[in-house]
Parts: sequence; C-alpha cells; structure tokens
Amino acid sequence: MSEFLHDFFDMPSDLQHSWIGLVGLHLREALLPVAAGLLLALPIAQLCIRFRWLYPPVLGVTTVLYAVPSLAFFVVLINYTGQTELTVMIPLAVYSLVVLVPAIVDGVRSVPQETLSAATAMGFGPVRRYFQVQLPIAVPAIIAGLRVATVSSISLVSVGMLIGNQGALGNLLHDAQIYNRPELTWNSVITTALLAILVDALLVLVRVLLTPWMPSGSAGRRQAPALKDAAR
Amino acid sequence: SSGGTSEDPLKGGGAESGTVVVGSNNFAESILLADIYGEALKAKGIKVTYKPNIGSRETTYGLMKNGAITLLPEYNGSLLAYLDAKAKPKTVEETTTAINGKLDPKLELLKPSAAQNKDSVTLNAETAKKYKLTSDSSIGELKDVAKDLVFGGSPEFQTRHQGLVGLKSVYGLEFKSFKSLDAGGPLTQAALKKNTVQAADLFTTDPTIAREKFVVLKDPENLFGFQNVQPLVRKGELSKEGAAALDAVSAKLDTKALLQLDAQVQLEKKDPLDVAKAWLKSAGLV
Amino acid sequence: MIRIDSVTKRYPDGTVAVDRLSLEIPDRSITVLVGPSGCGKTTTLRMINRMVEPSEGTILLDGEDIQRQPVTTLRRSMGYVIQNAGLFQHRTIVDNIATVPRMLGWGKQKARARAAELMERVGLDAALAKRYPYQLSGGQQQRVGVARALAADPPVLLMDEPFSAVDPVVRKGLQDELLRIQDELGKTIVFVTHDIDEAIKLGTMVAVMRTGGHLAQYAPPAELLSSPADAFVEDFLGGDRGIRRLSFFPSARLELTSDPVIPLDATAEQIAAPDAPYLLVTDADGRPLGWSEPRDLVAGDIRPDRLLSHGRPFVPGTDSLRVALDCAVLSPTGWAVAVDTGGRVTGVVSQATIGEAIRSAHAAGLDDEKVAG
Amino acid sequence: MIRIDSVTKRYPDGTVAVDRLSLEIPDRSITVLVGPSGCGKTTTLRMINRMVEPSEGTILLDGEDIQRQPVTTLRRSMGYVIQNAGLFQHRTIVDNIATVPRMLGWGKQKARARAAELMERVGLDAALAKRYPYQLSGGQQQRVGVARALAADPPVLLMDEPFSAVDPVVRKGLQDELLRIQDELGKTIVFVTHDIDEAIKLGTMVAVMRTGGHLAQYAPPAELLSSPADAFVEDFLGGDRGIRRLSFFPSARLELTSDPVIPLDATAEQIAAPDAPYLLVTDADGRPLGWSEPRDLVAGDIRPDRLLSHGRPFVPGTDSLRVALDCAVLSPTGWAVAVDTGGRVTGVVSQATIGEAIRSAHAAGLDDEKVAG
Amino acid sequence: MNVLNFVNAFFSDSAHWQGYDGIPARLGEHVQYTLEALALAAAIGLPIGLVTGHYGRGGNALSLVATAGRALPSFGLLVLMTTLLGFGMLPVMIPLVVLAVPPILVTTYEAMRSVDPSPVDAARGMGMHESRILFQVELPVALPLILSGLRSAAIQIVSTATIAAYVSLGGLGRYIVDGLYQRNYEKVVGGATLVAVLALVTLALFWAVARVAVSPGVRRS
Ligand SMILES: Nc1ncnc2c1ncn2[C@@H]1O[C@H](COP(=O)(O)OP(=O)(O)OP(=O)(O)O)[C@@H](O)[C@H]1O
Ligand SMILES: Nc1ncnc2c1ncn2[C@@H]1O[C@H](COP(=O)(O)OP(=O)(O)OP(=O)(O)O)[C@@H](O)[C@H]1O
Ligand SMILES: [Mg+2]
Ligand SMILES: [Mg+2]
Repeated sequence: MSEFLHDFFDMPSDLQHSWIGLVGLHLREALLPVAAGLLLALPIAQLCIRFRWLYPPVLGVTTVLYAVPSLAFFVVLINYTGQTELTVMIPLAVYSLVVLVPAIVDGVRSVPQETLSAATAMGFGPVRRYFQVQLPIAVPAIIAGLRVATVSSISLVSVGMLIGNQGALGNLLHDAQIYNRPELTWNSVITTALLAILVDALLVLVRVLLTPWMPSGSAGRRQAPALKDAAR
Repeated sequence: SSGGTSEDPLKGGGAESGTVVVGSNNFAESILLADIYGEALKAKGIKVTYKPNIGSRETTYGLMKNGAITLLPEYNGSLLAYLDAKAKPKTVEETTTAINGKLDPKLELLKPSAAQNKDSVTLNAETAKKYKLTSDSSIGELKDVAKDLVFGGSPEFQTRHQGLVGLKSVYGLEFKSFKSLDAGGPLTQAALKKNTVQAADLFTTDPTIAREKFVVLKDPENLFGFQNVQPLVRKGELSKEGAAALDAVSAKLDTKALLQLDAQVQLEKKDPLDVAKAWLKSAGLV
Repeated sequence: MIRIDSVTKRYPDGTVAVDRLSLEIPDRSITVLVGPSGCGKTTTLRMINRMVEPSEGTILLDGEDIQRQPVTTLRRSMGYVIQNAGLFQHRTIVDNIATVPRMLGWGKQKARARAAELMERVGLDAALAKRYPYQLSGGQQQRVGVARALAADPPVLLMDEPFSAVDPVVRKGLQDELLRIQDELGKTIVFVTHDIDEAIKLGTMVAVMRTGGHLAQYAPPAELLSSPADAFVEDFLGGDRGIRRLSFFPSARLELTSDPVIPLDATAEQIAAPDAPYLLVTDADGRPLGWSEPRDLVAGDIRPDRLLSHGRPFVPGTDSLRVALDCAVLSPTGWAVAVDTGGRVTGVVSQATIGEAIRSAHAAGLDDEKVAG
Repeated sequence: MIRIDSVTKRYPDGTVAVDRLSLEIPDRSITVLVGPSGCGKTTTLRMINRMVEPSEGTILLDGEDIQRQPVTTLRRSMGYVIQNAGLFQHRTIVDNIATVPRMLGWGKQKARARAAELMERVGLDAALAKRYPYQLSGGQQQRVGVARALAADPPVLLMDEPFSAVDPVVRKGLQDELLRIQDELGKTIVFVTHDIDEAIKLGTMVAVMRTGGHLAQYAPPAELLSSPADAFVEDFLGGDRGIRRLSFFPSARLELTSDPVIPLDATAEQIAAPDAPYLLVTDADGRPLGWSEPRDLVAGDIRPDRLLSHGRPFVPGTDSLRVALDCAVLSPTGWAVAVDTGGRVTGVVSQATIGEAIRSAHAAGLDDEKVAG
Repeated sequence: MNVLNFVNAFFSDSAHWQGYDGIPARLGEHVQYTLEALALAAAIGLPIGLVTGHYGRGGNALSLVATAGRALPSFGLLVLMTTLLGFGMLPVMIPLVVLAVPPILVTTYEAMRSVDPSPVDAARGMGMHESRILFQVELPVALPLILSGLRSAAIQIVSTATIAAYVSLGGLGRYIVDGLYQRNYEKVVGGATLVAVLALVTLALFWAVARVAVSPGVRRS
C-alpha cells in the first residue's frame, strides 16, 4: 500500500515538478485565465448592457470560439506565443468569456427596475450606480458564472499536455503511457477533479461571505442562473 | 501541403546564455537520452535545464533552429530523412555528411554513438503467423497483403518519407488504412497486441517486442536508414568540454546498453533520470 | 412651490404620455396625481426630478427652471419613494436609509445616527437596523423606503404608488403614518396613485388625469366629490360620492340631545318623561346598553339582554359626519349614539338632524357649486 | 350540498391551517370564504377537491364522503379557477377551454364546439379562439379560466381569489359577469377572496375566517354587516357598515313626492304652490335641471345656469337605498331626485323619508338583532 | 491572414476529400460520435431531470452531481478509460457522456422548476394525472430551456469529441492531432474550422427544432 502511495505520488523527472508543484502549476494555468476572462468580460458585458444590439453577436462569437477545440487553439497559438503556459492560458481565457459575459449581463440585468429607479432618483451617477448598486447585486450571478468557468478551466488545462508538457497535472497522462505507469493517470484525473470541486466549494463560500443579504432559504433558487450557466 | 513548414515561427523559452537547454521528443527513450546528456554535462559543471517531452521531430527541430533548445538527442537516419527525403546513404559517415549538407547552419551534429534504434515495420504474432512471415522476411514481402492490413504509427509517420511515404515508394506497400497512434509508445504496442492494427512502427529498441513476440521485418532497402543516436547541438553554444563529455557518452553507448536502459524505464518503471545517472556512473562517465 | 408649465412628454416611439399639462403644486402639502393606468402619472412625477425630460414646457422649482440645476443636485434635494420600496437588497436597513447622506459626504457616524432617528420617525423598531431587506415584511420595507427618502431632509418628496403592493390593512397603516409624518415635517409631497380612495384620503389637492396625459380636474378632494368636472371624473370617483364627501365635514357641531337617555336604574318618571319613540339605556358609568321603546321598559327591571342593539357609537369632534350618519343608519332606531373618548354617552342625534347638519355644511360651500348639472 | 364536518388540517411542519371547521355549503349559490392572509381559505378550498387531504374530519359531497371517490373523478366533477387563471400557455384559448372535455374523451370537434359556446357565455369574442394566452389581457385570461372550469359542466365550481390580480375596473366587470353566469347556470360555487367588499357583493353566504383556521362567522352578507359576531369580524368589515348594508335594501317602496317638481316654463302659481323650501326644475322632457329656492325663481325667466346642482339622481327599484341616501346627501337640498330609466324625474324624496324607510327595513329584520351590545 | 490561407489550402486540396482520412469520412465519424454521446447523455439526463424537476426534489443532489461531472477532466478521463478498457468506442463515449450529462440534467431540472406553478395547480385541480401534467403541461413550457441544455451539451460534445483522436480514434480531431505532430498547420486549422462549422450547424439545427417543436404560445413569452 505504502509502495503504491509512493508510486502514486512519485513524479517522473521529466515533469520537473513535485506533485504539489504540479498542483500549483495547474491552479495557476487554470485560474489566471479565468481572472483575465473576468477582467475582459466586465467591460464587454457592460457594453452589451449599454448597447442591447451588441449582445446577440457577442454571444454568437463567443459560442463559435468556444466550439473551437482547445488543442487546435493551442497549435495555432504556438505560432505566436511558443510552447509556453501562455499558449494554454489564452484559449482558456477566451473560453471563460462564453460563460462569464452572459453571467454578468444577466446578473446586472436582473437588478430590479425599482432598485435602479430608486438609485437614479437619489442622484447616483451612471458610474457610481454601476459599481455600488448593479455590480454588487449581480455578484451571485457572476460567481455562479465563475464557478462554471473555473471548473471547466481546471478540467481543460490537461489538454496542454499535447503541446509538450504544458498541461500541468495533464502531463501525468502522457508520462503514464510512456513509462507504463497507469497510477499516474489515476493521479491526474483524481487530483484534477478534487481541485475543481475544492475551488468550486471555495467560490460558494466566497459567495456566501459576499452576499449576507441573500435569503438563505432561497439560495437554492438563486442558483438557478448559475446552474443554467453550467449548461453552456 | 507545405503551409506548415514554409514558415517556422517557433520561438519562446530562449536559453539563458551559458545554460544548456536539453530537449527531448515525447517518447521515453528520447527523455532518457536527454537525461544522460544533461547529467553528463552537469558532471562537467555546465549549467543544464531540461525541456523534455516536447513532441515530434517536426517540432523539436524548429525549436533547435530558433534556439529555444540547445541540445537534442537525435537519430541520424531519421534526421536525414526529415531533412532530405531522397538521400540514401550507405554508411554512418555518409549519413553524417549528408546531414551536414542539409543541416541548418546554426546547428551541428556531434559524434554518433554505436547505439541504434530504428523505426521498423513490425507485425504482431498473429499476423506473422497468418502470412507465414518471420524476422527473416523483408518488408517487401508484405506487398500483396498490405491492402488487408491496418498500419499503426505516430501521426507524423503518415507523412514522413521514413514512414508511409517511403513504404509506398520504396517497397510499394499500400495499407488498407493507417491508424494514428503514438511514436512507438504504449498506444502502438497495445494496438498491435490487440490486433487493432496488424502492422506498426515500433522502435527496434522497444523491450515489448521480445515480450510480445512481435516480428520485426527486415529493411533491405535501408528505408529506415542508419539510426545511430547522435547529439544535435547549436553551434558554439556548447563548450569544448561539454562536447567532449557528450562524445564520451556516445563512445560508451551501444544498442545493447540502450535496450537495457529502455527496459529499466519502460518495464521496471524506474525514473529515466535515475537510470541515466546510474548508467553514467557505471560507465565511469561521472 | 413646484410649477408645471404647459409640459408635454412625447416618448421616442411617439406615445404622448403627458399633453400640455399645467399644475401648481403648493408647498408643504400633499398633492396627489390620480388616474387610470397609463395616463401619464409616473411620467409627470419623473419629470419633476428629471428622470424623464419634458419634450416641451418647463418645470419651475421655487421659481427656478429645474433645467438650470445639475441633475444629481436636483435629485438629491428630492426624496423618491416607489412601489416595493426599491431598496438596495445588498445593504442593511440602516445603510439603505443612510445612502443619500453618505453621498452628500456625511460621516458614517452621523449618517447612521440620522438613519436611526428616521427609523423611529417612520415607526420601525431599532432592532431592524442591521437586517437586510429580504428579512422585512412588505409594509416594513415600504417604511424603510420612506425613511430613506427623508434621510437628507429634502424639501420635496416624490412618491410613485408607494403603497400599492402591500395588503389593504397594512396600506391603511402606512397612509396614516404618512399623514402623521407630513403633519410633523411639512414636506411638499407629490403622490401618485391609481386608487381614488387613497387620493381622497391623502391629498390636499388632487389632480385627476385622463388617458393621453390630460388633466381632467385639479381640486381639493371634497370639491372633487361634490362637483366632478365631467362624466369621466364622476365615473372615476365611483359610487357613494355624497357619503364619502361627508368625511370632510366634522361632526363637532351636531346638535345632540340627551333627553332620551336614561340610566339602567331609571324610575318610572324618567321612563315616561321624554317625548321620544325610543330611549337609550346606559349603565352606571354612562356607557350605552341599548335602545328600547318606552312601553317595553319596566322601572327597576330593565333587562339589558332584551334591549335593541345601539349599533356603533360615534365620537363627535373626532369622527366625521360620515361616521355619524353611518351610526344612525346602522341603528335600528335611526338615532346615532354620541360618546366621549371614554365611551360614555354624551347624547343622541336623529338621522334627520344629521341630514340638517349635512345641508348646512353643504350650504357653506355652495358658492363653488352654482352650476346646474 | 357540500358539508365540511369538523375538519382540521395540520401541515407536516406543524402549521394548523384549518382548525375544526364545520360548514354547510348550500347548492346552487355562491358561498364565499373570506379572511386575512394565511387564515386557511385556500387550504379549505383545496380540501374540497382533495388537492389537500384533511388531517381530521370529513367532507361530504351530496352526502357521500369525498374520500370514497377516485380523486381524478372527483376533481373532474369540480371546476377550479385560480388567480392569473393558470392557463396553459402552449395551447390556444379554445384548446385550453377544451382540456377537461378532451380528458373525458370527447371528440375534438365536440370539445371545440363546447369551448366556443363557453367563450360566448363568459363574454369572449370568438375571434380570440385561436390566440395564445399571452395575447390576452388579464381580464380576458381570467374569463378563459372560468370558461375552462365550466367546460365539462361540473356541478361545483371552486374559485381561489380568481379576480385578485386584475385591476379594480376589470375586476368589477368580472364580478358582474360571474353573477350573471351564476344566474344562468346555477352552479354551487365556493369562492375564496380576502376582499370583504367582493365577498359581500358575490356571496349568498359568507364565511369569515380568522387566522389559525377558525370560522369567525357564517352568515348572509346583510346580517354580517348589521350584526358582526365579534370585534374581529366588525374590524374586518371596516367602516360604513350601516351604509354598505343599505345595498341590500331596495328603494322601490320609497314614498316619492312630485310636489316640489316644476317645469322650466312654470307659471308663477306653479312656483308659489308647493310648500317646500326648494323646487326642482325639469326641462321639457322631464329631465332634472337643478334646485332653487322658490324666491329665486321668476316665472318665464328661469335660468338653468343659475340653479343649484341636482346632484346624482337614483332609479327607484334598480338602485338600492344606499344609492338613494347617497343622492340625498350629495344634494345641496338634502332631497334626492328619483328618475325612471329614461332619466325623467318621477319624484323627489327627502333624507328624512329615506331615514324612515331605512328604519322600517331594519325593523323587518329586527328579530335577528335582539341582543344589546 | 495566414489562417485563412490555411483554410483555403486545406479545403482546396482534393486529397483531403477522399479515402479513410478524407473530410467526408472524418466528418461522418465525428457526427456519429456526437450523436451517440448526445443520445446516451440525453437518455440519462432527460428522465432524471424531468422527474426531479417535476417533483421539485433533489435539486441539491443534482447540483452536486453536475459539479462532480464537470470537475472530471474529459481528457484525463479519456486516457484513464483507454488504460482501463483498451481501445474502442466505450472509452471515448464515457468522457463525452460525463461531459454532456451535467448541462442536460441541470437545465432540464431548472426548466421544469421554472414552469409557472399555477397552470400545474390548475391541471391538478382538473384531475389530470401526474404523468400527464409532466408531459402535457410542464414539458411543452419547459421545452425551450431543455433544448438549450441539449444544445450546449451538443456543442460541447462536438468540440470535445476531437480528443478521441488522441487515442487513435477518428473524427475531426484526427486532423488536429495529426497536424500537430506533422507540424502541418493547414490540417489543424482545417480541422478546427470543420469543428466550428459543425458547431454552427448544430446551433442551426437546434434553432430549427425549437421553431418546429415549441408552441408559439411559449416561444413568445
Ligand atoms: N419609456 C417609454 N417609452 C415609450 N412609452 C412609454 C415609456 N414610458 C411610458 N410610456 C407610455 O406612456 C404612457 C404613460 O405612462 P406612465 O408610466 O406615465 O403611466 P402611469 O400613469 O404611471 O401608469 P400606471 O398607473 O400603469 O403606472 C403609457 O402609455 C406608457 O405606455
Ligand atoms: N404546504 C404547506 N406547508 C406548510 N404550511 C402551509 C402550507 N400551505 C399553507 N400553509 C400555511 O397554512 C396557513 C394557511 O394557508 P392558506 O394558503 O390556506 O391561507 P390563505 O387563507 O389562502 O391565505 P392567502 O390569502 O395568503 O392566500 C398559512 O399559515 C400557510 O403558511
Ligand atoms: Mg406609473
Ligand atoms: Mg390563498
């Protein structure tokens, strides 16, 4: 058993990382793109809210980009960014848009008209209103989107393995094959899944902390948009 | 179809001066050889970083050219085939000369080792039996039955001269279909074993050949050429001392040793780096 | 004073929501805009704080064109209360109320203290301060909405159907509360509703609007009831106009008589003396027990359980003539019982006398009505 | 007849929604359940069609325990109408109405024909048949809801606040429609509302419920108004009980006088003859023009524009005593003007006379009220 | 634009239009994987989503299952399944189904939950059986959302089915993986383009299905 555990966590030297190191790498490669995606999605979503006609085309474009397989993305990007983490992270950031933009748009749009009117009537300017009223109220929807984006980003990083050891925990999959060590495959799958679940749980916690104003009883119902995003 | 190679925009990860970046292809033996080279250099006090497991030659050669890696274990015949599909050298020296004629001016080959590891056309036991072929049969004898066989190999094998292209032009083989697997790795081994493919490209140093009683066909036309393990380096980026160390490695490395090392990694599941270090030590190279 | 001067609002899609509306809204009183759905009430209200800009015409605040002021300054000088309160669901009650003071740069302490003060004023328990809106009932939320609008002590309050989402009982409470607050603070309130009863109850002046954004009538509620300008207004006012109008007539000057009032232990003379068809029997404290014809009463043996119900009593001075009339109508004898605030009988009054009082109250306002209809 | 027999409903969470309720619901009449929010009205209603099962007690339909019937059979024998109609948005209006007939296995043609018939009955234009619910106004949707419930001609109709989501004007129309349909079809209707005015208007019998699922009073509406069982009911009924109760008293037997009525071209004698403080002037057709004191009138030169408003006239027989009283109160003279349905004056009546009529109407029902209170 | 050049070169090369590695063959395989995976995922996700959504129970459990499903990395799962089960369709179908079930399951549940409760109440009051309520009252109204769940699942499958190529299966991923190892961008870009086009066609198909299957009364609102 302990031998198995030893094998399980014994990383081949070509990965140049310990298991913990791979986990850290995996998180970085998965989370940075989502963070970047969020930064990008906020202004895009704001534009879509401002100019309603923009929303359908933006949705269309993000959906088509989303349909492009990650590997193809990687290969094309190698031309520009080389065989680096960046190559893996750019598509992931792009993918996160397909979830985050609608999450933010729907979240901000779901702010009740009365609340907006009240804010305007109190003399809130558009900017202040956006940051102090609309955005905070959209937080649950945004975090719901972040959960989906993050989980799928964590899952997708593995594919980076195909472009030469850029898949963090995914690299284990290849090494498992060339060294005939199937336990590494298990390690990769389980660790990745656990990471995803853990980060997801953390985001739920963040949501709870950030939104003491949400009726806890209806938390399940408020999840509705979140779950719908899961569908994307 | 030349779109891919007409421009070669590989870049990134450029080596810090004074540091040798040792790259490798994405199969176990290449990683092992890279580790041997790297550790040998380290023993001489040279700073080494590894960039293992990159991909196919198509990728690694580009990375050598643009300097992202400085040193790569190569197989001379394959490299030549990649650089000049038509060359048909008769000796190792001829091979080296031919390569040097085509090699990018920024790159050079060091001394070749005696260790050989060729691509091959290998049949599984079942197929060999069915068509009454043995390890003494030649590839050419497949000519009539190829249309019934599915061939397995790495994706790049499909378009290489030392691959499907050459098998057709040199031996006139046209297979029923080609199944993209991996570079002589576990996918290929498994596919051959399960008869998903009947013939496949395996490396001759593959320890599973013996274990699974696969049959390697002879290559009288020398399609797969000479396949001596030979370090490819960027000119002027490796010190004399370093080059000497690698030459010393090549002098000691022969096919038997390589087979044994491969078995340690792939069958005994030892880490290639450990195997490399141990061998260097036992060979008195460190 | 707010002066709406020949204002028209045409929306981009061509809808004329308000059509050449002119209105003078007096200071320190409640002016109600009332009318059917879509008649332009909200549009009118929102033009006052420039959430909607008029297509034509001007609006003057204390003589100055509101276009001259920066829009946020204007809005911060006007409280705004809407249906469902429009509270910020992500902020606590106290922070909701402190919003405008904080925007105006008050310190956190001061703003919160002010919020606490206002919570008391609108009748909210201080314990609710740290709660979030979802933890409050609809009526409480609406109170928070009012408190929030009052926070920076703006001279003007704009209210758009603020109470229409709460149930009738709570709504009545909120209306009473508003009248009390208005009594104390004397704001200039513009109040939109589609409920004519609410308009009549709250308004010092009532502007009845008609679909298309036309002003149908602008008058105090009593005048509206007695003299609707046209069939539309009359229809809109609904039934019982006469009786509802009596709410505006005090009952203080009703001539009461205590002749037919006798105690439970009345003597035979006391029973025989009054020249009245019915007598009201009271208990030892002077509280009403019930009516009886004199011939059914036996001195010394008056049985309270055999008396006729005295119906509902009214309190002269506090209750209006409407209540007095209702009491008379409800009473089986046609006489209403007047009591003091302690419930002791101060006299009785017949329906005929109440009718007289109504006629003279009418006569006092007859000048307005010199038009045959 | 539906007989609710000592029924209690305890929800799994412990809430007692209905507490030992007993009620006899007469056939072919409208029985209204009314009460504040959460008093158990919906629960009671839904126990009748077994959408909620009682925890204790039984409910009998025509003497048979409803538990004995298969639940779907029971439900199909009862129409069910709810707030917002609950229409199937994916089906056209005609298909919505035809739902139950189709479930009962009627042919498509027959079911549609029935639907068309019902659309007419509830006052829906046949052109709406192929529309979808979203293309209808709230009031129209509610009508479809009623039609759908009537489709299989069930003897019983259960209605849960069916009109509470539409605006007051439309609601009034729907209520009138319901009364008309009930007149024509004579269903046994159980109607839930929290609006006491609606209850009084629609109910043959009204059950007032109190929070906790207790029955506070069960009586015809007039009795409810005149003799509320306790302070809760009295409070729930609200103000103007006496006056509202007058709605149930017809004005047909009012004693009218035409003495003070004179034509526009009245002679000096005609003006001088009546011994009345005010005279009502009519035009050539006999329509009322306005009141005047006799001394202000000059024979041959009566100026309609200088007369006092005659207020609102009432139609004896059609209008109730409530309307007559309101007219009298509204009139500056205290006299109400009676007209026929053509608007021609049939006489006038003083407030005092109306008071008399009220008292005698009262006396007719006095037996119920022999309790001093 | 070199990407456009690649696309052009790829599609104008007649060699790419025939044989076992031709576009028709690869496209056929890809469509086949997609349909099989989608059918499997729908067979699992739809009934569970419909029933739990109808009774309004198990939402939390579903949400957990969905999170777990999404957390499993498709690529890792593919390799794992190949290791465990060897070659064949099954190891490819499992990750694709795991990928597609969460969106179908969750959207179906949510779609059913978001159906206005009052028609359901009315239907029950009319004496409709539960199954009839589910299929005749709730489903038609929930259909647009349910279709959108199936649609996203389909798109994800179309995009992800490319990984089948890594374990030697066919489909459009073949071009991408082969192109990568052969350093043939033309193939990669051509393959990616085909996938994107297939995704667009999927979108269009779902749009058409929605047009036909969703009642105009529901579509509007
Ligand atoms: N932004 C807008 N664009 C176009 N038309 C509008 C807009 N806002 C309101 N309207 C129209 O203007 C008219 C008046 O609207 P407004 O909201 O002022 O009515 P309201 O009296 O407040 O009605 P309600 O009682 O329903 O609130 C309506 O016909 C409405 O449809
Ligand atoms: N399914 C349930 N589980 C637990 N309690 C319930 C349930 N349904 C209703 N209640 C409770 O039972 C009581 C009566 O509910 P019911 O719906 O019958 O009231 P109602 O008189 O119809 O009120 P409303 O006028 O608000 O519709 C309320 O306190 C309510 O909260
Ligand atoms: Mg409005
Ligand atoms: Mg109810």
